[in-house]
Amino acid sequence: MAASTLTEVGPGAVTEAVGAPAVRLGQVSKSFGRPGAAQTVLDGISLDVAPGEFVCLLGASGCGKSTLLNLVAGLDRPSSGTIEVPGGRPALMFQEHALFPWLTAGRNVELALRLRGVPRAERRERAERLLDLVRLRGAHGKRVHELSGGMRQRVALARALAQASPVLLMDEPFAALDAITRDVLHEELTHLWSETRLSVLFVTHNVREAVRLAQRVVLLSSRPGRIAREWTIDLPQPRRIEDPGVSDLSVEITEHLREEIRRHGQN
Amino acid sequence: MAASTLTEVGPGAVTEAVGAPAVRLGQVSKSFGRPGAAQTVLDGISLDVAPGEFVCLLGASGCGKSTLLNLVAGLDRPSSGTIEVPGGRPALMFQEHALFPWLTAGRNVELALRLRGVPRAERRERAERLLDLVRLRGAHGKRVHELSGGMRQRVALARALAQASPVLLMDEPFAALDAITRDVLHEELTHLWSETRLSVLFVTHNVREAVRLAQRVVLLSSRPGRIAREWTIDLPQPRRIEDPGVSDLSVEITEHLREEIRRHGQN
Amino acid sequence: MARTEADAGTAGPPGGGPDAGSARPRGGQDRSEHPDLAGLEAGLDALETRAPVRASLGGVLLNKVLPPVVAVVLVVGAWQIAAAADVKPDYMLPGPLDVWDSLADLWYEGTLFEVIWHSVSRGALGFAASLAIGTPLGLLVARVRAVRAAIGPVLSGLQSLPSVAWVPAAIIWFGLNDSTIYAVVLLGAVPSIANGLIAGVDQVPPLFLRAGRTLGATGLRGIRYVLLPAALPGYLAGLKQGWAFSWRSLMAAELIASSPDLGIGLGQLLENARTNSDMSGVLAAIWLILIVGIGIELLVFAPLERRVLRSRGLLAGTS
Amino acid sequence: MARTEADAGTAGPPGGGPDAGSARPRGGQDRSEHPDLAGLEAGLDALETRAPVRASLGGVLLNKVLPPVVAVVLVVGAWQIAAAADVKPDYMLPGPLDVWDSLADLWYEGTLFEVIWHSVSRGALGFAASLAIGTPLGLLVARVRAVRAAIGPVLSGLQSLPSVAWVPAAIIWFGLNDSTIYAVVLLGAVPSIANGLIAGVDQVPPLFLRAGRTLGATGLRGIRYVLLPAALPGYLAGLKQGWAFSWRSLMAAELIASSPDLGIGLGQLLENARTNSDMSGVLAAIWLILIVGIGIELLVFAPLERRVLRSRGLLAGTS
Amino acid sequence: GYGSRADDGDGEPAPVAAGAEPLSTDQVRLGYFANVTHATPLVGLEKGLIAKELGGTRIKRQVFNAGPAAIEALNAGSIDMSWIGPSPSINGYVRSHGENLRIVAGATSGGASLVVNPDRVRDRNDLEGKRIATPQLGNTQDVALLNYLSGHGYRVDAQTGAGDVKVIRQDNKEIPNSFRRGDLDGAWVPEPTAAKLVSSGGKVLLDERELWPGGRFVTTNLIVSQSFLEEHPDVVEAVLRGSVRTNAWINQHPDQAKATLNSALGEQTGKPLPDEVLDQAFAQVEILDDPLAGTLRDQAEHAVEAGLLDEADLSGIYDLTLLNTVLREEGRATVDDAGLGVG
Ligand SMILES: Nc1ncnc2c1ncn2[C@@H]1O[C@H](COP(=O)(O)OP(=O)(O)OP(=O)(O)O)[C@@H](O)[C@H]1O
Ligand SMILES: Nc1ncnc2c1ncn2[C@@H]1O[C@H](COP(=O)(O)OP(=O)(O)OP(=O)(O)O)[C@@H](O)[C@H]1O
Ligand SMILES: [Mg+2]
Ligand SMILES: [Mg+2]
Ligand SMILES: O=S(=O)([O-])[O-]
Repeated sequence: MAASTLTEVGPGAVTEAVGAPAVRLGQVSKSFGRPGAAQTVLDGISLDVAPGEFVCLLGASGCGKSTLLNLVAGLDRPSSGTIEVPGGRPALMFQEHALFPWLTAGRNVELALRLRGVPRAERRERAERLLDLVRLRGAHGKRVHELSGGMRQRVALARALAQASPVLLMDEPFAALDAITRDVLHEELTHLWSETRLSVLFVTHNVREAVRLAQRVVLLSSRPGRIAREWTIDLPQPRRIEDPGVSDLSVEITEHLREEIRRHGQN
Repeated sequence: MAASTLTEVGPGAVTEAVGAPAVRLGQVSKSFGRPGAAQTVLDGISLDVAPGEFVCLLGASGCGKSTLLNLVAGLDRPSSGTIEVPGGRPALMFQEHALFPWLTAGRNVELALRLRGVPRAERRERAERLLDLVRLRGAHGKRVHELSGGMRQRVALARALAQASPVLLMDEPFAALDAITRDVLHEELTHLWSETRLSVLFVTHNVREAVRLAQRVVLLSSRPGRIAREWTIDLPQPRRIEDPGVSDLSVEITEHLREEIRRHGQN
Repeated sequence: MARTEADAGTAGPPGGGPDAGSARPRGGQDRSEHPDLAGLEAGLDALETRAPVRASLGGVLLNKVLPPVVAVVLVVGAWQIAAAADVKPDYMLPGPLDVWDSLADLWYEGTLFEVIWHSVSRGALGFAASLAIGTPLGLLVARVRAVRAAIGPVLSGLQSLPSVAWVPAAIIWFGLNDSTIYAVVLLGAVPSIANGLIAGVDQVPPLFLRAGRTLGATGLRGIRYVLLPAALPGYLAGLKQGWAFSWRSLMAAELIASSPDLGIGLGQLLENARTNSDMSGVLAAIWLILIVGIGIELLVFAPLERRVLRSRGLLAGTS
Repeated sequence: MARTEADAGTAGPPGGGPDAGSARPRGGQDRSEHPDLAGLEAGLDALETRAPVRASLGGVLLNKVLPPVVAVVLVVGAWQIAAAADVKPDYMLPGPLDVWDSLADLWYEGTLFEVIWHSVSRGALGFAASLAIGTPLGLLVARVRAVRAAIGPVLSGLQSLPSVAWVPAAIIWFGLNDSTIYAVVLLGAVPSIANGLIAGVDQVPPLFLRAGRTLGATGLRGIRYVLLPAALPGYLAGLKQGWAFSWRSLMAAELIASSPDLGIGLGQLLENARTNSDMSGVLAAIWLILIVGIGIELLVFAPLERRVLRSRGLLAGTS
Repeated sequence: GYGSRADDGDGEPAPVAAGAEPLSTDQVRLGYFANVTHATPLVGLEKGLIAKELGGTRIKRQVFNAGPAAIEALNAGSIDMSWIGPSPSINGYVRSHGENLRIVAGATSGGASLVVNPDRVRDRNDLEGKRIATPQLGNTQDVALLNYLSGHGYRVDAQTGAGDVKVIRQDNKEIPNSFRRGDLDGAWVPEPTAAKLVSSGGKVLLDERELWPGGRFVTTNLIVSQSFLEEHPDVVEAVLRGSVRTNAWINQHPDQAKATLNSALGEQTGKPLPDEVLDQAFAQVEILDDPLAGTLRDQAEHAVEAGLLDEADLSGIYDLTLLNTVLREEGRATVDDAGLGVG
């Protein structure tokens, strides 16, 4: 195993009191369907995300990753267990950008500010600063469809940041992008995270992406989703996806993931 | 540079006469738009694909990769230059599966056989053998929407094989899949290619994917698309995407590709 | 085709090419030699696919049948109460029982089914004719750019003219017989059907057309094997609307004229009730027209549409 | 909201949180210290975005205006030839020139605009009322499951009843005045508008609603900021069709009755011409009805729809 | 059970006499309205009196709701002859420049009244500002009302109906309902609409017969398309003979005729008229063979005066030679075309 102890790395160090996690899941379970024929999707998940920590949740298709994020985001309620997010409603980014096409890029960000209660006078300026942060200065008046895929996800990131939530949930945010753009956004995200004090819970299928980004990788099993294993990664940031350390740990995690998947082919 | 000479590797060795390429592009150019305001997308591309060769075409978004494949597939005509595909109409696979949702998986394959003139009596059996080849025995009667993303692309592959063309064109066929499935399909494709005598022209954004799969990687520049550089890869198959050899060459090619992209940010 | 087969002949052993025939592993390898990959794929396939859930019969009854029944019962109940309380005089607001009596009269006179049949058979024939005209027209408009620019707007514009407006012109041109009625029906239904097909064709992802062409489905074969099946959902939606328009136009046309030889349809039933200032007869005719029109939509078109959509996984709740 | 702000307060310096205010680089780093990444992103952005191409005026004229003009000229020409060749006697098939004369008569009598205005103003008012009723109705049906199951089918069923069928009932209930006409128009247009909104709401990607909820747009704010704007394209399509139905129903209703209070509209123009057995008057009225109906659709609804679609990049040919 | 009250078909018109030779054509298509003023065709067809004269030539019946449709059908060649009111006849004739039709006989006179709401209109000087309905712009009753009003010093714009009296054009079928609702203060309408208004509380203010010399004016006449008249005068003559004999029968057996009429109406419209309506309506209508050509000319003049008709040439609208032949055969007085006959 490439890394084994929790180590604080990079400039994104956790500055809050150690005792208060940014997200705390206690024995969370979730079932869908009618009482008689319910299907258990998540089963007894307990997971803490420390303030400022970057955690990647890894699992095969349909293992319940999105369901878990929805629970944390408050879009759905767990069947049992507790979810605490002391910082208030977390920000959430999706695989599809989910920007509103009837608004310009800037107005999308402003809407988030407005719904948060930011007075009108400040919105415009704050939105521009946020766009600036994702290197989209001057894109305020652009329509969503005029932006490239990478730009859209950056605007979505800016909109999520506008919520001013200390917790950012990301549901495969880069899965639909081409590989080049994805690599670039990995760098961008690492950079942003190291500059802000955000706690990030990042869902992905992509082992290399997880190892590239996270401080901690949590592997979920499927049907029902349970925490199968965890890895703490102490490679220094910024990493590259081709780094030998990343590659080695990826090989190891991939083997575990494939083992999980293979189990289902047998029955 | 990791590899520099054309070497025949693996079981997919070229068996045809050396002088007759499977695809030959001679100074191909393509422009779109009205005569006055035409936009040149491809400019003087010359490229041979040898019988049985696996070539990856790499380039940033919008550099004309799909345009080039469309020309080879005969879906469009070049503005100038020559295209020769002695083996007849090539098979083409897309990023989206492009299976017909009004037919079952098996019928999709059978339609390809029927359009090729295979007599009705043989179709069913041949279709089942082709599905078997992509490990989808028993999926003949499944509707497209009942299949997972990976299964759909495998059916699409079976349908492409049903065309019995010696040339297979693939336009980012795995870009929309999740990373795990993509890795698995890489193995599947390498395996299939090494068993058949197919010439493959494979388009991708993903440097690692290209290095993982190809015997030769061709980097296209953007606006207009020109061949910027080529690499011949003599690493043995089957490779893994995390192999150090693959990683090293990926780093090198990525650097070139990024350089290409950066050029456009400046003007 | 010929080229491909010929090449397959030169490229490998007879009957070969990379088709299933020659795709048997070289060097004696077998697919079972990759148990690792096979197991992985089996696992992925198992994880990603699931059988579609079909609603139970009880659920359908509870969710689909009960609410409209309750709604109708409520409406009829309120109506009966209003009528019984004499909110308005009888001749203005007959109660449901009066309307029921009017229907019962038709039933006992033995004319009910005949009247319905007259209209339905005419409607069906008119619809069939609209189909035969609207389909090639729609295809033409959808595929030929100049035709589209020229008559596309007219097709939707025609829907803003009430069917009754056509009646005088239709009588003059076609004479007073079923042709006039059919002409009016056609003018109502053909634009809908053609527009549905146009919308269907427009919604066909270009990807399907390109995929078809690489498979060799060009020209008429492209239309037959790719374009038409791909456009089917939009086409069916157009047919459903086309039926509504057929029926509507037919009723308007039947109001014009009756001849004992042509038989009485629902439109004339309404007109006759009107002539007699028979409000409960008018309401009974309106109910019949509504019920028959909706009934045919629900019994014929809705299942057809649902079946096509379900088989393509386009129906919410099945995938 | 309050929770978030409170937390932002405890989590960092005042006014902070990871919002723009506090997102200034720690440790004095600046964005410009990453010229490498910046250059790469600039390159990617430049490669992937392109300015939408607007068709030139000449192109629009050539492709959009010319074909319908040619089509109209051809039709009118053929018609004039048929009329001149006396295929049918004049009083049965008047030529375009006769129809033109009828229109010219209206013009010189100074009644043309008055007649059109009567109908258009009524149509506009009826449409506005339909809008006011159809919109909340559609929203209710789209969002409340039981209501949908109960009256969803009725809404589309109503469209298979011809407007003229409502006339006798409407006269009885509302009397001989504009209310009757508006009632008929409402019955025609409300279902279209409601159905359009329902379709629009159904087509809203659930992702938008979820995104809205994470941003805090719940309840009425969700409807106002997310649901309604997201459903706008379908709603507009419904409005367009609703207008066609308003107009159609209005014309049917105007055929019934004229009174000095009601004024003469296009429907009465048609009816009067028919009474006079004046075929060229009938055709002139049909043309006027068509032209005004299509004209309003093209001048009001089409640009509105195009603008909305274009601003969202949903118009073919702009993205 | 279903159909237990079905009509067993005894009211069917007599079929073609077996073995009878057809006249110059196999079939004649006759149009009429299901209306008391169309008693001639309703009774004549019901009793087979017209069919009897036609020998082997079959009758195809066509029922219309309104005059314009009948004219349209005649123009389109879908019917050969029709009973119809004078104003559609005039309009059709004038619009076709005298090419499409000829009036060959009369059928009814009278049967139109101004019925008012007695609470709102007490006498003829009380019409100022009132709302009076007629069935259709420019039709017989409309012209009569406009003429009457202008004769009494009320000014009304003929086209819009606005003026000292509001003239409301509304379909006959809707007038009784609007009247009951109180939307109308009165209506100048034909039978049986007038009778219906009376039965729902209206009072006859004026019987149109009072306005005409001899108390007669044309209400229904019989038209034939000119081409049919030229090609098949024998058929037209047979229909005319049937018509004349029917009219004679009706006038001889009024009670029987009334019953037959009502059963024909019931068959045609699904419901017979209530007795009080039928009695009143039938009493107002006079059945005759004379088309009362002079009153048609006067009506046309009134329409021109009201601005509803351009100065029109009606000469040739009548061709009464066949009718007069039939009348002579029957030993009855011939009728006059008031100078509007052919030739
Ligand atoms: N609303 C729902 N009703 C019923 N079943 C649901 C619902 N939402 C999710 N599921 C089921 O829960 C399981 C987990 O779904 P989820 O979307 O969370 O998986 P995931 O890990 O995000 O998958 P992917 O990687 O494909 O995004 C799946 O089997 C899915 O069918
Ligand atoms: N039919 C067309 N008309 C006009 N321009 C076109 C057309 N097809 C492609 N282009 C332009 O040609 C360029 C290359 O497009 P192409 O789709 O070949 O790029 P690509 O390399 O496949 O991009 P991606 O990686 O995003 O798939 C783009 O600028 C595109 O806008
Ligand atoms: Mg998910
Ligand atoms: Mg492409
Ligand atoms: O508008 S109608 O065509 O139904 O009269």
